[in-house]
Amino acid sequence: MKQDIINHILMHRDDVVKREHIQKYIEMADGSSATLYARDMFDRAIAATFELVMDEQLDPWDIDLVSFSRQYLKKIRQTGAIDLITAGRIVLMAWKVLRLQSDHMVTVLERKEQEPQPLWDEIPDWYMEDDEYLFTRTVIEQGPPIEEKVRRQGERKVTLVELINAFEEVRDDLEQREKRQRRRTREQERLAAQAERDVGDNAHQEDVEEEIRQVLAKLSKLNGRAIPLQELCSQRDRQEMVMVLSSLLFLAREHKIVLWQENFPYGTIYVKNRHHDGT
Amino acid sequence: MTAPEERIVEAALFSAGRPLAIEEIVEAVPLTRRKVERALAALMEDYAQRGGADQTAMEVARAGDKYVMQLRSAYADYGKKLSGMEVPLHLLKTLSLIAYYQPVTQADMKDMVGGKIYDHVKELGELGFLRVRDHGRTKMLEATTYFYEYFGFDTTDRDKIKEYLKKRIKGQR
Amino acid sequence: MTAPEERIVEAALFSAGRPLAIEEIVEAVPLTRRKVERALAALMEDYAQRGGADQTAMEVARAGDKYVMQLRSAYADYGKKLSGMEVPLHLLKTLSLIAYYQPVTQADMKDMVGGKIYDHVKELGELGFLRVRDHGRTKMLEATTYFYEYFGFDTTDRDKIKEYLKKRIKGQR
Repeated sequence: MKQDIINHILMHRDDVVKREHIQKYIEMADGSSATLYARDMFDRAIAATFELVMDEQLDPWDIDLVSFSRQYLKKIRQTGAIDLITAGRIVLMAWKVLRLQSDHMVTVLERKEQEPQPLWDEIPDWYMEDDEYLFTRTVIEQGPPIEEKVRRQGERKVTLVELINAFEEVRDDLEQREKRQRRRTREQERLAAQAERDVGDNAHQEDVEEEIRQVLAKLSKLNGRAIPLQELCSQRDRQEMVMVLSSLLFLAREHKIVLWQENFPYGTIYVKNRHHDGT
Repeated sequence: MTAPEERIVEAALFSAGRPLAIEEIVEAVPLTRRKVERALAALMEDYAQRGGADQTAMEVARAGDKYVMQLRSAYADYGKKLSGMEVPLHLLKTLSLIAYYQPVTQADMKDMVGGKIYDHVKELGELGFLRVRDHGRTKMLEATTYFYEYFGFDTTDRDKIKEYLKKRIKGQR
Repeated sequence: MTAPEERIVEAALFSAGRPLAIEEIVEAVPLTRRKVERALAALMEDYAQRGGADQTAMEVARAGDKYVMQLRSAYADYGKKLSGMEVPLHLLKTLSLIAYYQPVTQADMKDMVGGKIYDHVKELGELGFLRVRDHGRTKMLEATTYFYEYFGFDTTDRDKIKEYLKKRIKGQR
């Protein structure tokens, strides 16, 4: 009877090896003092089983606590009587087994988390060709067949000669910089002098006004006859052309003359005095 | 043998700390190409012998089409920390697969290793190990010369590299 | 002797490519301080012997409190073209000026080289070449003992250094 009860609350009942072990455990448990408090054969069998777990003789997961609960309730219903002290002890033991089960579970889960997760999932069928399949699988499961080569990382020492060369170079650098600075100073001085001269060129403004007067005087002498622009420039150099042209533009804006061109853009530009135009 | 030419080439390899083409050595030292070649062969032989007797931690080896002084594999781990290198394992795996299957499309590689291939290809490209070309809607992946040099392959012939990788894997199993 | 400990420390020195304090080596490799010290002594001895027979272009040497694998001076020139300088030229220029004018204030140096002096002083201080002391509102700059060691001056007499620099420059011109 005891064997049956134990078998019921144990998992892996079909495992022959385990059954042999269990027989041994039962014999051990019979000699144990801890089970003596249970007078009932049934209680004693359960207590013996739980005790084996707590003595680390049995894996806590070998106990089927659900089956145990069912059996225990059935027994209470059948007998109607219950030894509360023994029942209390057995429930406490069952709780301890449950604790062991959950501790065991946590340890297993933690170990699983620590284990590196496989990087590759499954090897696709199209790689089943022998050598290639073997290669791919071995690389993925066991690691790469290549390794980094370790080479010297060093940079070399600097020599005294290089220090001296550096000194020479930096002295050249400094000399060059001084030269550049001197050149910059000279340039600044030159620019300052130029600025001064430019201020003196205010006379230029007066030149322009004089030029306008002269151009107008020339045109007035023509009594309203038109003349080509070139004829107003006696020397035809660039500067004179600019002077004459800007004078004419000024006079045209003042409506003192008329300017026109035959055949744009290369035709001759004509000028005439507006006051003799009669318009 | 106490050939000063061997020492001169040894000095060049030691100070460069990277694979050198024969031309680079010829430019840097006062030796003819012929002498440099002879010195390289002698150096490789000498280092191999001394390495065999565990009398040196280094070796002189071919790396792609170049020559390099580096730690023997057995001692690589002791130098990694100090030389500040380490290509992460997951990249090494992907890279060795690409080296085996090359030229291979990113799409095919995705079938093999999954969606993380995009990150891997990007990182491997940045490290200089992969040449990535557009190929229709996907990309074509190939190992660079730098890959052969960095990982110390003594050839750039793809078939030979495939053979080598296959052999290494068989040793691993 | 084929002590793997010696090889491990050799691997560390080779890959770092810069002088390492014993503590740095102890941190980077799985050896006790005692074993690292013993390996360093053995390495220096081995390299010195092989160097004496011209069987290596390198040496393992002390640099202040640190240890370094570097080219023997006889081969230093052959490596120059191929490796980057530890002190970049712009810093080297400033350093040479300070070495010439020292003790010199940061303010005076600023007049000479401009606002970049602040960065330069910081970097040169970090490289161990400058001693920087407060001096009123500015700083007083001087070369350190390490500076003299590094450039192989056989004296720390400032005037002599100045004379030396002046003479060398005149000789070069």
